[in-house]
Amino acid sequence: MSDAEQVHGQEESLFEAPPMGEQERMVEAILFASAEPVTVTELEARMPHGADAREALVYLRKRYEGRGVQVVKVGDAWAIRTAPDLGYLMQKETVETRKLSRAAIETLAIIAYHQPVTRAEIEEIRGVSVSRGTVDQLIEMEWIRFGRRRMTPGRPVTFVVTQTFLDHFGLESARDLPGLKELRSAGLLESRPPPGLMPGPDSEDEDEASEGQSELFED
Amino acid sequence: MSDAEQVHGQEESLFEAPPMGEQERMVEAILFASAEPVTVTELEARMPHGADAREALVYLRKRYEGRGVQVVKVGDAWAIRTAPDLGYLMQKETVETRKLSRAAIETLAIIAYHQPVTRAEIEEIRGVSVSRGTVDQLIEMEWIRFGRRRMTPGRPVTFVVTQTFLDHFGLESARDLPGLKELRSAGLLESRPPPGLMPGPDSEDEDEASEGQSELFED
Amino acid sequence: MAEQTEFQSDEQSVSERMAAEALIIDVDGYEGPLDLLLTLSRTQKVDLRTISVLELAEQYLAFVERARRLRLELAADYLVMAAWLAFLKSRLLLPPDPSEEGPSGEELAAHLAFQLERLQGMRDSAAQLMARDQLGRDFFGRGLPEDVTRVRRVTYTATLLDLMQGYARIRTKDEFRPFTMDRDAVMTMEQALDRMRGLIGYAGDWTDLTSYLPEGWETDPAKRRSAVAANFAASLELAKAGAIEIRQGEMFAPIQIRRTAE
Repeated sequence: MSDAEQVHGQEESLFEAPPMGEQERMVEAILFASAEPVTVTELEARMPHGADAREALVYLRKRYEGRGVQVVKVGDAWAIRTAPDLGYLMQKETVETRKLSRAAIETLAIIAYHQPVTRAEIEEIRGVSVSRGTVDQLIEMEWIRFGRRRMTPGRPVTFVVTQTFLDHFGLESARDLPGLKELRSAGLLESRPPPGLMPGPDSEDEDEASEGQSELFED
Repeated sequence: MSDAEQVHGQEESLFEAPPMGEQERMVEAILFASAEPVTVTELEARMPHGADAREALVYLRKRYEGRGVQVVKVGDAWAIRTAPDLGYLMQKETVETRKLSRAAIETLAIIAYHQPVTRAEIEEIRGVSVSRGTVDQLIEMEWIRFGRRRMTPGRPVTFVVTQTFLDHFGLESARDLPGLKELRSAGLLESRPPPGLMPGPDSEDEDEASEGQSELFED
Repeated sequence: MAEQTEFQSDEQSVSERMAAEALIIDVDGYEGPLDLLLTLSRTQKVDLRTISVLELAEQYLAFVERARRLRLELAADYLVMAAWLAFLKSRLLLPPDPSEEGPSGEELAAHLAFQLERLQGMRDSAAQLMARDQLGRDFFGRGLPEDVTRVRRVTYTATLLDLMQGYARIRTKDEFRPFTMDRDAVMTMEQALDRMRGLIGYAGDWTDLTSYLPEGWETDPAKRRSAVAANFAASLELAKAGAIEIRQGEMFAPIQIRRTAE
């Protein structure tokens, strides 16, 4: 054997492709460790000369069938990804409990005491406009919902409290809400309003909720 | 399976842990998705109620034996890491790590082999005082952390190595440190109080060094 | 003894001398006296367990002496170690004095050997540790971690107390506003008086007081109440002034007024 041949022979043995099982391992490791999907060209550039990444991918893909992760094609590149049915494991739900904002509490209270009540009425009682976000939040929490439309010009929507609301506050019905008198005797109201100046419930409330409510505030 | 059994199985399915094969897939998916080791507790917190992550890990670990990636234990957590023999394929992923000074490497080794260890003990072993920067650097790399205080006069803080350290060096636990057995049988991990009059950086602290040095390795 | 040491050190080979010189030049490169002792001990080419501490002490003292001759500044701890090693040397060479307290020279030497062996042990371990496969260098973690998406579900809560306090706050807010009359539903006595003065001229006969209510005030109960009260008060005023007479047949019967006859 000539020197030249020997060198050539060594070169070949150095660059002989490793067995397919080994190639599969390589592809597995590269796909796992790469921050981005890897193309076949990139795989082969990193694997020993003569490696057939495409074939190795076929085996690897088969191996991961039905497993918790899968070998998936992303464009013309490959990546290992969580099996779609296990996606829910990748979500960690942290429940944070926050106190409802003052605006939301007041709006909710008005709806509870005056239901069914229109937005304009809520604003009139609160003396400030009610932000859309506040109402949306209460609806999302399922504490209030839309009631029937008021049969007045413009047919405004009304808001009422929900069963979820009643459940949360341990009430059988909105009528069980304590009235001002009870609030006062419970020490929740500091001052006594001057007699005769107690504003009554809005007189245009012709619905059933309006009666009974007025009682609540009579002193 | 008889009909009766089937019905029984169906009834209980709501409250029963999923089959082990399914649990194995879940653990697989979670470990693949995480860059950091995941503890059994965390695994089970994310898996359905009643799941036995520990058992699933036994199966999963076996499944990945000899593959391109492996299931490794890191302290009391688990991770998937590429097989070390394939490291050469991953040059692209190599992160340039900060070169540690000789002092830092020695300090790290002393903490690893002697943990929990006080600063005075480190100084006694090295024969020089430990610079603040060295300890800070190791803490910043999250390779060491404060352990519990030594119950000796002055209640000095101790240092121990972290899970990140174990993960970095591919150690299941500090008990697997290379050469630990030899060091111990040679008596080099014992704390031997110097017979008076020995010069040292902080000779007044030497007494407290006496106990507990090898606590970690005794259980 | 001192001469013997000198003699011995003179007998050192040229290469050893050169090594010792190199040590001196490099003195800054040592991590303290223990490190220097460990390096010096290597020239003995023996296991650290069988090291001659006496010989090591002499090497160290020779090192310090040379450094002094070269006018090199040595840190204090190197000099403390030199003093201690000189003391150790004398203990090792002199026959033990039974009257002397403290550890024997052999005990001190054994501990120094232990310290050196322990330091060497740690150095070897550190080397073994750093030679291990390392994460991010030899083996790798997930390159594309699918981060656990933290679904942060915020649940808002409120207690019945919050609700009631909120409501009470709104309902009592009115009580704290500056006092103003809601004029549109209120008729003052002055208004009624003005109006009745104009109308009274036509009331020659007994007329129901309620018929004096202004238009638009009869239907709304609040307005009606206010107008009735104002008209009544006004008629009392007029009666007092002698402009009208008032009568009421019985309790709750209609109140009637008429102009006083001239």
